[in-house]
Amino acid sequence: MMFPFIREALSNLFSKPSTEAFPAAPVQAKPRYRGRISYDPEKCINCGMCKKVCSPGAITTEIEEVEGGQKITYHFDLTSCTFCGTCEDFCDEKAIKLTDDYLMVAEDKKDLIVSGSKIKPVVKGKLACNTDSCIFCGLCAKNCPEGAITVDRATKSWTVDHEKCIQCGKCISKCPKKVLAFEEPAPQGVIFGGEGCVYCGICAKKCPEEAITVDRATKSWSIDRDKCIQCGKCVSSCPKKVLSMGPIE
Amino acid sequence: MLKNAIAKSMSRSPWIYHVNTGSCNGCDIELVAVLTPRYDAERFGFKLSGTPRHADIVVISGPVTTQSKDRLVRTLAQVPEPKVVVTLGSCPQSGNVFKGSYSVEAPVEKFVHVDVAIAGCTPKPEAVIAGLYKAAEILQKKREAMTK
Amino acid sequence: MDITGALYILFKILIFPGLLFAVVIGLFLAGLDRKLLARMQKRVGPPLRQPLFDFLKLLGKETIVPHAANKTVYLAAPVVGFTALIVLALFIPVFGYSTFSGNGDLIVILYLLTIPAVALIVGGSSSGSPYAGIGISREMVTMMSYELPLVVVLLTVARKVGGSALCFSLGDIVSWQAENGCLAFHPAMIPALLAMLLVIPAEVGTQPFDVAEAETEICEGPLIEYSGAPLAVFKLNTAVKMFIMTALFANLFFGGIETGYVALDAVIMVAICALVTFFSMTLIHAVTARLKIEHLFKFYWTVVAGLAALSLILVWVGL
Amino acid sequence: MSYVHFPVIAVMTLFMGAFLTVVLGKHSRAVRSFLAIAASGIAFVLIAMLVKPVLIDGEIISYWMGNWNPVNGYAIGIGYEVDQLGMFFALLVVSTILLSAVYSLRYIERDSSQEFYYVLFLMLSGSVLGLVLTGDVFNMFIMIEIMTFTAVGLTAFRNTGFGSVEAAFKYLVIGSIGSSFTLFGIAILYGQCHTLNMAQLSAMLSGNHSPATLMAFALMFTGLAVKSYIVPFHTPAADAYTTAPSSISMVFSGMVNKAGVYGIIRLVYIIFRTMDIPAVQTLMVIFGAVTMFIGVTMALAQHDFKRLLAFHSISQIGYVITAVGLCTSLGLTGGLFHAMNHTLFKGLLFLCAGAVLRATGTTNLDQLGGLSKKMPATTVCFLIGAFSISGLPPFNGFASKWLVYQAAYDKAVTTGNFLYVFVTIVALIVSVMTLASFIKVTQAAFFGQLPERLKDVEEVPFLMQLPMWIMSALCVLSGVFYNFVDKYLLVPAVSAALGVSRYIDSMMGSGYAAEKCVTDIQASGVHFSYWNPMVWLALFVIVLCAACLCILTSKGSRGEILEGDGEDGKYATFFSGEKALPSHVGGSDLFWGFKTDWKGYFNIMEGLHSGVVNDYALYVVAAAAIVVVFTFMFMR
Repeated sequence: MMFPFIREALSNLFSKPSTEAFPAAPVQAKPRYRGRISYDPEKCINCGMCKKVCSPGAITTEIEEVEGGQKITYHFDLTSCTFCGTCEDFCDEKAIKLTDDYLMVAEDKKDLIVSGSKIKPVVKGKLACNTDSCIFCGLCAKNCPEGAITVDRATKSWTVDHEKCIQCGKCISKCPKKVLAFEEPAPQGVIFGGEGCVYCGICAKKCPEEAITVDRATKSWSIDRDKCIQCGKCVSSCPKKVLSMGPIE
Repeated sequence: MLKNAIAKSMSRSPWIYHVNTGSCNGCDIELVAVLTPRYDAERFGFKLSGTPRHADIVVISGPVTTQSKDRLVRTLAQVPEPKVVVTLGSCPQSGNVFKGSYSVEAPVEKFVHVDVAIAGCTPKPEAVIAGLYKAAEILQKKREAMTK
Repeated sequence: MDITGALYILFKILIFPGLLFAVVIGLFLAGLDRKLLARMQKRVGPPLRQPLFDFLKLLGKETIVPHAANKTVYLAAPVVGFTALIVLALFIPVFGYSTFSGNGDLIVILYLLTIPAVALIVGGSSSGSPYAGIGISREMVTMMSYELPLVVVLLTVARKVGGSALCFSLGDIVSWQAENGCLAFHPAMIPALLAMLLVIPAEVGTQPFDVAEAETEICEGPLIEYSGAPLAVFKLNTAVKMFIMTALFANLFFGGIETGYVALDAVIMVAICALVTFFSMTLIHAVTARLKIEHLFKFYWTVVAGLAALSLILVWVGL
Repeated sequence: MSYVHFPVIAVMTLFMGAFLTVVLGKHSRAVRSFLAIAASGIAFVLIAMLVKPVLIDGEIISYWMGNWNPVNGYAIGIGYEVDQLGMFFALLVVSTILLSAVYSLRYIERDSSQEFYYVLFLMLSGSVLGLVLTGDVFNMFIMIEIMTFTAVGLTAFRNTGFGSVEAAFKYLVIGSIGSSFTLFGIAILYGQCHTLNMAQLSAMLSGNHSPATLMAFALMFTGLAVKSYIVPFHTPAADAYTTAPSSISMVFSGMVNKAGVYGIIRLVYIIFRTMDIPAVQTLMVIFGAVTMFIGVTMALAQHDFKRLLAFHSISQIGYVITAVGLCTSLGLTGGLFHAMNHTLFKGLLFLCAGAVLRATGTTNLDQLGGLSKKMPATTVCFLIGAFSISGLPPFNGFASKWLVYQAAYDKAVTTGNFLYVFVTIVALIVSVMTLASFIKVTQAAFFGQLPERLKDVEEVPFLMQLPMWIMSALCVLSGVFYNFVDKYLLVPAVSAALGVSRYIDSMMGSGYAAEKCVTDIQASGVHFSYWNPMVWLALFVIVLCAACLCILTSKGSRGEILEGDGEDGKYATFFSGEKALPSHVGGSDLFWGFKTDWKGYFNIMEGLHSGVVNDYALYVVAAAAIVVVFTFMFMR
């Protein structure tokens, strides 16, 4: 037959059209559709992994120092996104999710930028490893978004570059032996050496806060830690060099 | 009365001209899908036109390669007012994964004013319809502004 | 001529069956064509008023005259084509009711029908675009293609109705049919009827025969540089042409069914026009793809002209 | 002075003009121009003064040269006889001469040896005028000879150009063969009838054809057919029209081949009165149909402006011959009207071609383009001419073609002869093809893009535009005021062609025709259910105004029209975004689908139009043989 579609065309004429009534009846996207990005800043630990894996560079962050910590803002530019979902995959905290909202239409480009921010409190202490229990598996190094941790299994060494560390805490959550922690450094203060002190009392005199008390008679040296401002004048003025700065207890 | 009728018709009969500025064809296929029986944009009067002179809505897809930039600008200049420019997908707005290539001139906003951006890579046909629908409304507004 | 007579003539020219009637019915048929086509493709399709929206929208657009174009010809062409079509609308009677009694000569109609096409060709040509150059070339070849079968069909009808007397008057053809039954029911005329059905889409320029305006290949051909009001008129021309061709068909082959009431006749004619639109344009459009220009020429000069010639010979031997 | 002398004076004026140009015009351009304009002007005025007595009052002027009146019923002198038919053609001839002379003033100003141009031009004009006014067969032959040889000279006038000498040679050879046939026929006639006067011949030959006169008929028919360039005698015409100066091409197609047509009409309707024989009708209609079809298809294949027009001349003559050959008053009316219209629009088109040639230096359609912006007047004139020849209403070509179709189909249905149906279809299709080939010229030369080379083209001077505008106006007027043309020109001419007895009587004395039992040809009735162009024009205007009003004044739609420079991207041509390149769709690029489908036909035609004069001479002789055989088979 020369025109194979005549029958079909005519039967279509009397059947219901297969058109979806789209704007009138909203359509649910199919499962696993990757649409508009939703970002939960509360879950985010600011590891920056998402930013790193984003191939078109659609994710940008802003860090602002505010009272009580850092205000961290994440921008997801949907006009730049390829909706590959890699950021979602890499986000351990499940802070990023590609929803099934496909209606990403805007007159203003700003409407197509998903943003979220949270204030992250300052972490006291630096990353430290209890090398005694550490098995040097290297998972911490592998998961570190900034590459701040170096683990060498052969020499059994674990080092961290504190400059690079953004204190996201990812390594801590990944550590199988739980040997990593943010360790607050011991409080600093003036340490009295004892041996060799002649109890001259220069230190007491020099102390601007009058925190040091020296009794030559009883050969006693004491310091009021609450008053000490760790200015170090006592240390520098000690003729016998028995005072030093260091961690106390 | 005629003025109102014309303005109203603007949003009822927008003709589309599609410019591909180096797109991967994903968006182009979705734009064609919009005209298929399932989505049928023609029920709103949308029609693909063959020449910019007939167009009301110019749909741009692709990351605006260096080669296509001049052609795009020239073609857009030939569209009679009122016209609406729609970017289809991420590429024209940002360059998407091609961003930073020596031969990519995105974003397109450097050269033309974009009225509606449809995001997605590629956008779902529903999103394209929604975007074009919005563009048609803008078209009517532009027409009303022209005759004021 | 007194005032009433002049007003009556003016009414005929401007309202019925002239300008307004032709335009409204033309737009209706164009809308119907689009709607039915969409339904056959399992789509919802545009509303019936869509051609009207298109027309109004184009009126609101800028009219750009390209630098390479000859402005006068470029702007005059669509209006000339439109005028010719309106004059044609006056020539074609609504069955018994014609604008000017006894007129409506087939050859005049045949020649007036070429004017819109020539207007399109000259307008496209004057725009200076090379795409338009190719478009007008194709339009002209299309015209040469369908002219042969059309001529043969018209001569067949003239012979059938006139017998051994010359009869080119459409009015006579209609009144002959009123007495002797519609030509569509004369077996010898069936091939001519089919040929005419196939001529209509080429004359109007719908899908399989729209090589001249192939928007996907040569960017709408002759219309490429047109925008705004002139384009609106060209689109209107296509719509009115639909009405003219189908009305001509209705008069040629279904001239006999008239009731005597003009309004009723007009409704019947519009119904026939809609049917013809469906069978000759919409259905063919829905099930075929665009031909190449040389295939089109071959098709018309062999198949369609063959059908028409068969009818002519049958009529000539007295069937 | 009585107006009976006017025809002779008109002819003599032109010949005297030629003579004086030789003597006086050698060195002064002003004198040459004056002589040419004066001679053609006087001829025009003299012939125009005959309109009232001949066309309106219906008088037939008979004039015996040197007062050599018939003796004992035998014409012994040379007689001039101006009936309405001759007058009709004479009007065409003098108008063409005058317009061509005006056009020539500026057109050939750059050529050398202009005095020869005017000499030949005036001699050609005088000979054609003499041919249509004469009442003597041998005088007619003399005029044909002068016509042929001056035409040869004029064809070769621009002999620096390619091909003009070759064209002149072809013209000479073919023309001479045609003249020889004519002379041979006349000789046989003289031997049979002992007279050379047309009226007397007509009276004597009426109804009694001997084999000798049939032979004479066949030969004279062939000879005159050569002069009117119907296929297969058309071959030199294409070359000659192309290479001759355009003012001369106009004269060729406007009056030289009309002279041939006139000769044929005179021959078949008056002298031999064989027109009521179906075989002659068949012969002429077949000749006509073949001519129009081959002419137009060859024209479609051309890509030289003037050569294309030349083939159209051939094609349109086909219409005339077909219509005349139908032997109905409707057909004859259509044929004569078309002959007149052909003079107008083809002259106009040749003048446009001349303007293009003068402005750009070429007529090659592949090298032209976009001239409408530089030469608006020429473009408008050309479009009017093109629409007229294509037969678009309301131009004159439509009115006459419409008559031809009516006549042909009328003949078909009244005689029941399928041949005429076929001819009608051919005529209708040829009309579309004519349109096609003029669309080709329009696109290739006047629209589209202007090549860089033609940036400095200027419009032609006013003196060249004037004849073009006059002819354009005539094209429109004769189409619109069709009824006047019909009433004052065609009806008298047709009744003169059909009413032989009056022609004979006025020449040979009242009662001569009745004595020889001459009866007028019984033509079938006329269907004058004309369309009324005036009404439709008024309608057209009303609707045009209404449409313009609706569209352009709707101020709600910012009715402004924007124009701008090509440098601005907005007004540049759309090239899919490319920077506008000079790319013009020229003559050879058009109608691809058509040419592909007709490849076989065009190959055959190309082979036949070999350009070898031997072949062409063979066609003429072969066609003559066919005509002779046909005559003897079917006319006994």
